Amino acid sequence: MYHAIVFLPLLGAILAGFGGRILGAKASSYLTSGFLVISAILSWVAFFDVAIGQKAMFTVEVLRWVNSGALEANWAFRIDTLTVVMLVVVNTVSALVHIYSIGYMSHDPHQPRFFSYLSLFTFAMLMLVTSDNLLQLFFGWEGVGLASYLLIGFWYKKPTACAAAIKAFVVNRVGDFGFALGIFAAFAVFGSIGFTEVFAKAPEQVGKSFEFLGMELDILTTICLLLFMGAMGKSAQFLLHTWLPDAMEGPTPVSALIHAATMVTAGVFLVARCSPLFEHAPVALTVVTFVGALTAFFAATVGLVQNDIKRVIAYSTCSQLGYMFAALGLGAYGVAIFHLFTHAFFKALLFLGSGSVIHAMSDEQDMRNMGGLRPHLKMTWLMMLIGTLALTGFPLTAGYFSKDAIIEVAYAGHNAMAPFAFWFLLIAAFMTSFYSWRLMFMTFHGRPRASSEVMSHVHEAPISMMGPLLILAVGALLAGALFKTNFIGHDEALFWGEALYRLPTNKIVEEFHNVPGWVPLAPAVMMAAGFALSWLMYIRDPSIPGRLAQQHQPLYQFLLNKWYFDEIYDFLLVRPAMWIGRFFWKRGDGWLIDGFGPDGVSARVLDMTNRIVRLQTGFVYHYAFAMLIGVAALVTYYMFGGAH
Amino acid sequence: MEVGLSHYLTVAAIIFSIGIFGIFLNRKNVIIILMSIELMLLAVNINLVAFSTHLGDLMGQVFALLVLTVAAGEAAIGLAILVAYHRNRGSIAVEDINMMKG
Amino acid sequence: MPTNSLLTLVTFLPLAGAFLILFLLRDDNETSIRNVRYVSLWATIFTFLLSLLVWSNFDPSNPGFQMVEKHSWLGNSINYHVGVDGISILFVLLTTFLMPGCILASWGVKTRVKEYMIAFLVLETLMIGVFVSLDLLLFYLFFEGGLIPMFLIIGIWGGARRVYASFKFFLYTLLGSVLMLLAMMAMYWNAGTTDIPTLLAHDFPVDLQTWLWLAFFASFAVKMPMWPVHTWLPDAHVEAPTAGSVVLAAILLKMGGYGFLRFSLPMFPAASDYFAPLVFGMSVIAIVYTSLVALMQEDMKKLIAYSSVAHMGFVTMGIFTGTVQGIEGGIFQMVSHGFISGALFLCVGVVYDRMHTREIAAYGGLVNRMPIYAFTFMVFTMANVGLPGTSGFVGEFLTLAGAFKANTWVAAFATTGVILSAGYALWLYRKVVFGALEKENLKTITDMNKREIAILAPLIVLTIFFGVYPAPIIDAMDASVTQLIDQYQASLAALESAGKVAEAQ
Amino acid sequence: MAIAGLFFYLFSAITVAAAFMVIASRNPVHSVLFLILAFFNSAGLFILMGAEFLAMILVVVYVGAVAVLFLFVVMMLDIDFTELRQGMLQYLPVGGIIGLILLVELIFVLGSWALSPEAVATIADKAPEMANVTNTEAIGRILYTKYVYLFQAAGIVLLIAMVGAIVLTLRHKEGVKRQSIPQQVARTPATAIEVRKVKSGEGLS
Amino acid sequence: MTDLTPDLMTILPELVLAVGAMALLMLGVFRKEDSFDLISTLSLILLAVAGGLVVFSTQTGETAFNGQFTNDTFARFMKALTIFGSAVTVMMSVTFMKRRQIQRFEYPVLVVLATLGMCMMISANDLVALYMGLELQSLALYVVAAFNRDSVRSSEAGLKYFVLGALSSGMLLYGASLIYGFTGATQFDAIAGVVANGSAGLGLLFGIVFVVAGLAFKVSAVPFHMWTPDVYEGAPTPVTAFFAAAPKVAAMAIFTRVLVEAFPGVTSDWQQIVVFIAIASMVLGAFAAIGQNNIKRLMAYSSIGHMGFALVGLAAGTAEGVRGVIIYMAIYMIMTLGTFACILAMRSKDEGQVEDISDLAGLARRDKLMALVLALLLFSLAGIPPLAGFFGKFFVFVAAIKEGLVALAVIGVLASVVGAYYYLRIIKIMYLDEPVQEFEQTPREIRLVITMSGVFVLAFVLFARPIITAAEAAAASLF
Repeated sequence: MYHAIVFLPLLGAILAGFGGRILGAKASSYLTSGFLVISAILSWVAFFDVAIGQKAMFTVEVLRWVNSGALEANWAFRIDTLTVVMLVVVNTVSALVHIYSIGYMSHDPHQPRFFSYLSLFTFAMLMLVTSDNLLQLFFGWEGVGLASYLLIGFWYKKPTACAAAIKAFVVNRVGDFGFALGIFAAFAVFGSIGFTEVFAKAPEQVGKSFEFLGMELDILTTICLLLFMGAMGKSAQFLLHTWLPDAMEGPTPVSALIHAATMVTAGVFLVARCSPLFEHAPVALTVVTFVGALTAFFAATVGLVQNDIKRVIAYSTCSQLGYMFAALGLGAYGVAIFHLFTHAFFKALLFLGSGSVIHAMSDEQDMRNMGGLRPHLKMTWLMMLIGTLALTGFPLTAGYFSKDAIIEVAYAGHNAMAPFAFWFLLIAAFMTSFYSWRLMFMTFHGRPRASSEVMSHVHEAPISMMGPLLILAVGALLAGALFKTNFIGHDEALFWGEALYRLPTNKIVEEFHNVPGWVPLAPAVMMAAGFALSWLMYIRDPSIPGRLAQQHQPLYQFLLNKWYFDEIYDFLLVRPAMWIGRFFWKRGDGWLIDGFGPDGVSARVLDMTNRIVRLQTGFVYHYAFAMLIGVAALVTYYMFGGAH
Repeated sequence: MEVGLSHYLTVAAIIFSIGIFGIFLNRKNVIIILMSIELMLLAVNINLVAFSTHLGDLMGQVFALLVLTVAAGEAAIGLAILVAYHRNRGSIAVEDINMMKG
Repeated sequence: MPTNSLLTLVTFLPLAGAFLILFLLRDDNETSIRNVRYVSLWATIFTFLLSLLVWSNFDPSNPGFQMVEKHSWLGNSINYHVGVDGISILFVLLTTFLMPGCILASWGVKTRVKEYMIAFLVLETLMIGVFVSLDLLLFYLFFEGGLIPMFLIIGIWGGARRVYASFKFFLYTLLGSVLMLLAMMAMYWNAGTTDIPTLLAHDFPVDLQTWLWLAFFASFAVKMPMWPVHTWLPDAHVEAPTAGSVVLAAILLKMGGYGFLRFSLPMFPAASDYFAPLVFGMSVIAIVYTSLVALMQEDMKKLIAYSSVAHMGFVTMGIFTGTVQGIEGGIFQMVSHGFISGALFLCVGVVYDRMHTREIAAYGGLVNRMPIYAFTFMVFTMANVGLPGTSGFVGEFLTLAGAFKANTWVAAFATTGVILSAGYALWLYRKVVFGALEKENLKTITDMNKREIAILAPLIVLTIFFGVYPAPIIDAMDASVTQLIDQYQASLAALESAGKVAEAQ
Repeated sequence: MAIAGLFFYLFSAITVAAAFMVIASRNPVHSVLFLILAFFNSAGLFILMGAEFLAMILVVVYVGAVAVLFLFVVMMLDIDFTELRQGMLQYLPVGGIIGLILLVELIFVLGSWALSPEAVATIADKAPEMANVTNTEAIGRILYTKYVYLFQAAGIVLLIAMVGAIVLTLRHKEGVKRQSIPQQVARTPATAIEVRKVKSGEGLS
Repeated sequence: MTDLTPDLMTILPELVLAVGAMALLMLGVFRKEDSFDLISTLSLILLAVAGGLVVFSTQTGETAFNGQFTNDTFARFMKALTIFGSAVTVMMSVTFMKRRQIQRFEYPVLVVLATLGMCMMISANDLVALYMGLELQSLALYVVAAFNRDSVRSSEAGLKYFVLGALSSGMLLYGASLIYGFTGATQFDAIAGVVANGSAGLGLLFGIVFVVAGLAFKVSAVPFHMWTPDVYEGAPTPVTAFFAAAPKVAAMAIFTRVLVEAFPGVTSDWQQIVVFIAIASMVLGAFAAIGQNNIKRLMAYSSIGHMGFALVGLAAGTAEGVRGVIIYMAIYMIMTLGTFACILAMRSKDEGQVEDISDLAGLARRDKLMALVLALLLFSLAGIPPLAGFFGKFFVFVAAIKEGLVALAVIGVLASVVGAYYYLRIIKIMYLDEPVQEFEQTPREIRLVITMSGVFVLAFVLFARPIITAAEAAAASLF
């Protein structure tokens, strides 16, 4: 069964990719979607079997892979609750996105390729979440990176799309740099990279240190931080987040699947999967908390002023991922995964909804050119509304359970960053509410700002697009309420089993249920405040935002330009790298090495040749002279010292 | 004052050096160079004879005799080449023998 | 035993093909030239099939040399001695596998076809010879002999600056290897033989080892090529014809790595240990430096050439870690780089044959007209980047894992190569394949034809196959590598204890 | 003995002086004459050393043959003496230094000549006592027996010299009439006489 | 009166050459015109007979004429080589000489006489015998260098060669007289007996220096090489080929014999001289050749360099070293003959015989066989395996390394890399450049030499064993 879950998407990808021209657009899209639906159904079966049925962890061996000396990494599936939860999330969203794409991409000439990529992505993501060892996880990790690269660059004619694709891949690679080092370190320390062995040996290494880059560092902290660096890259955390907004150049279903629901949460998955390591590395957890909270806050601030509909949601994603990391850092792995689970539904919903809008607006993405769409796109409006409610944490929606739980965890948390995280997350919640409603108001309400020609074409999406939206909406509304008990509530310990590890001293799950009464209320207040402010600025008096921006020009520019991260990186890293590259090439290779090496030597040889050739004057007495000098020199040499 | 072997050897050495000197100081014509070479051979002969008498070994004198013979032959060939060259070039000035170089 | 002279047969079969062409196909007409092509193709294919026979006769559990053949040759214990072990058989197969592709890739060569094919066939013999010889002098013969055909290949069928490139290639490599020749002579006198298996068991004095190691290093480092003696490579690659670049990148460079494994490490363990930091330093510089340089290239082949240097940096780094992962990774990396870089040069050749330029700026948007090409190029770009699931990843990962054990600094700096390689490779891909098809002369470009697909398809299959299932390669070399490391560690341990004894006294 | 010493200094001084003049004189003819002078005096030195035969040969071969040959060539080639020795002194310093170094070293080494004891045993041809056989006879005894190989070789050297000189210089000039006795003897009326009918008034053309 | 027959039997090959040469001379004189072809052919036969006598003679290690002449294995090997070289050059000369209108019968006779001199030189076991052989050879060579007596270049070559040659033999003689004076002997084994205990006085050392200077001139080792380029360029091409081949072998042989046989006790002393001139030759040969445009001149510098490499083996002063020298000279001679055969084949349809390297441009398109063989020869001269030239270098360097002459070996191989450059340049011109000249049909005999030398350098790797064994035996006979 698990083989089918993982390999059906691959099969679909191969068939659509290589046979796309033979099968035709329609067949390949249906084929891949069909495979994915089967996969998704099987995933739910597995979910109920393993997670709800509380089966113990087991592995499914597939094939030998890299076996070199002590290093053994095989293709294998590690099946436990965490895995099946991820299977459900990935396959469900993926199946829905596949179906949605049938409608969304219907006018695109390269449908088989698109579906092939989507399926390929799904396969890689499945390999990631089912992996039995760090190496296979890395395979999936890079595989989703590849698929993401391909899908962002799907419209390869757009230079911005190509640039964004490369940026996504390279920035991810920066994270992978740490991840890879983490794997090496784990191998060096534990002599293995299989999860079972590594986790078993982790407690032995507590408090020990090793030499790394000339420093004596705590082993587990170092490994965890290195792994976390990978997670930061993939999950677009602060400093390595810059690729995510640009990734919106890809088709919207891709954004929904990869850059909201699944791939970006791989980092969260990684930390959760490695909880037996992180639990022993409190310093690392503190760092995770800090980075998560900071990202949540930072992304939200940027989201406040963005005008591109997809970018707003992208920053929102970034921010929500920050929430998850904050929860992870505080030891509440289940809470983080729960938020991951619910977030997948409502964020996919929001993206697909915005996709509908974009589809309807003839590929317009700038919200300043929208407005007043509600009458034309009633269904979409409703879907987006549900998504927004869930995102902002409207009571009883999915987000309400998961997101608020994180804020409570932050309040209850023990590590040094917990108070900081609490306040940042709270403020972020306010901003989340604000920008989410701002999006709703600017898109659907107010006066239409689009040209009349565009407005005349506005139409509701076909059923193939609406169906998935409906399903997701159901998820966004109910997922929280349905699974709360299992994920974070009463049955939490049984549900997760061995999949997540917490130190006996870590009682965060019990503790956050017992926070003071105002704490659970605070997010709701923030949500309401955000809604109110948004309503004031975009419905009541739409001139306020402009005036505010005028008054606080520097701040506005700062936020609008995303804290100038792209510019700083460009200045600090990209340009120097290119400059150094050119310098090494022209000066290093061309001037220094070749100049003093081959070219220089050959020039000296030629000089020497000219000099020697000039000695051959053609005059016979010079020749005799040379002979006599030779004899005289040899005789003198023997006369003075040379002989004995 | 006894005249010993070293006296003869010294004379030979001086003549040999003059021969050498003659070769590269001379820029007039090749004939002088040939004569310088004859001087060198003369020095060799003095050496050989001196050693021969001193060692009481006749081999040296036989050697000298052969050197004399060969030197004569050499002189003949040398002058023949010189004549052939002069026919072609019209000069035997050392400075002019410079067609080929480098 | 029928396998007795199998290796000799494999080695000299291409040469026989060359003689066949030389003596039998003397005309210059169209038919004759076609025959020349087919004779070469069949010669290389037969060689490959024979080498498969070698593979099937090979016993991976035996760490020693197999299918050994020994004849008296020059006297003075210099013999014709050939055989394969787990390390060399991989390179033999790599060579025989790639050569038919090279011949096919040269189908479009129009000038002096006969000479061209002869040069390639002779080159194949010499390359196989390098990997099978078990005698120092024999090894050197093949090692150096390869310069002649390669010089001609670059020089005659090369690009605009072919003369400069061919001279640089020839003299640079010659300079390195003559020093190695002297070292071989010193070994000959010290051990009294040039027999490699005997030398492997011979203990050279430690101070002599230092000099021998340096001399061998001079040769292999140039061949590899390691920074800072790499500058001949970009020139040679850029100017060589496609098949020449393929052979150069895929096989000739591997001789350096093979040499380290066959000579430096097992024969001079003390010196290898002593100089390992130097090698690490040079490898890391190579990885970072050349990757950065690759970022700025304007010529497709040059970019790939620089990336080759970076990838070979991983190999040297891995080999000198002295760990199982490092060495096996190094070997694997060499084999896989053989596929990948070869294939990348073939990819460049595909468009070069059509447009006659290698300027990156001259291309763009090829995917619009050449989807098969775009896919092929994508696979190898990703393999070059070291994406897991391609063979490029396995070697890179193993060498880094080995390096991390030896020195974390080395591993950390080398790992940055992972980022940079993504940068230059994707940039190249984007500039050439992605984008809108705007250049007028590209609008009529045609996709890969059947011949080109036939060349590249096996490479794609193997690149992915060995990425997913590298076991055949690793299993084949495992016994030999393990033995190599055991001996290496044992002699290091012996040295250390000897040093302790000396100190105590 | 004093007289022998005196003669030694006389001969050697003249030899050295003449040798120097060979290379120093402006006129090549003078050079040749100085060369002859040097040879004569060395012959004197040879006699002082008891090598009378060689002394005679030196005079006969060198003065009689070689030097005359030189003189002959010098005159034949008719060299223009005016274009002389520009820049002769250009190389004097460095040449002089080298020559002097060599000379001093040679004299230094030769002055300290001593025959190692082993060498005495190697003497190949003990010179017989002067009283019993003359120098000439002693040389003759070994030259044609023991050293016949070298003697024959010397002959071939002279043969080559002869062949070489002929090859390089002998020319059969066109248009020069030579007497050929076989041709003259072999003449027959058929080749010698031609009978023609002459038409009147036209003459022979 | 002792019986001379055994002595005469020992020198039979020389005797045959001497008597044969005189017979041919008389034949030529009496036949007057147009006897060039005949005499050439007969000379070839004569050389073949002499060569056969050398090779198939059963007596070994015998001396003749009271030890002045030795006929050991070394001598026989080198004589065979020398005679072979002379024979090939005579063969290659015929067409050339006729085209140049200098087809005079004295030429083959002089070559035979020079060969006789070389054989005597190789077999000399006595300073006087050495001198006689040397002069016999030299006088003949002076004449053949100037053989084209109507050419300024040829006679200038002869003149230069003569002046410097006479100077060098003067120095050789002076050295010989010193050695004689300081040891009281002229025979090598007697000298060796005197200096056996390693106590060479300064006087003896001076003698060695002067003798080495004289011999170094003959092998054209730096700094006694200056005549080489000019003479090679000026002399008629077949003569140059002759100069580059047989006399070099003979001179190297006697060089080796003098040092090894007469001064084994003071090896460390003369080793220093040889190391010096070997290094100087290798380096100068490599560097100066780069600047040449005339291919004969280039070959002159090339041969200077090659003599340097051969001397590396001699510098080792061991049996291995001498073996290296022998193998090197054998291979060198054949490569040189082949190369000169190619140079002789450079006869342009428009301009007659040409000598510029640039005239070879595009040869690979015009004459594939010649281009291929010349390329092989040049790669071989550069010492690239698996061609024959590599083995020559291998065996000399092996010996040097064994004796610990590492610096010499390192400089040597570096010089060989520099040297490779100018060989490559010719190959580049042949294979890479566009054709400019059309060459005439190559004469059959030259084509034969070209082909055979190509086969030799290619196949040496396969059939090296007998040559190496023979060289080993020859080297052993000196120790």
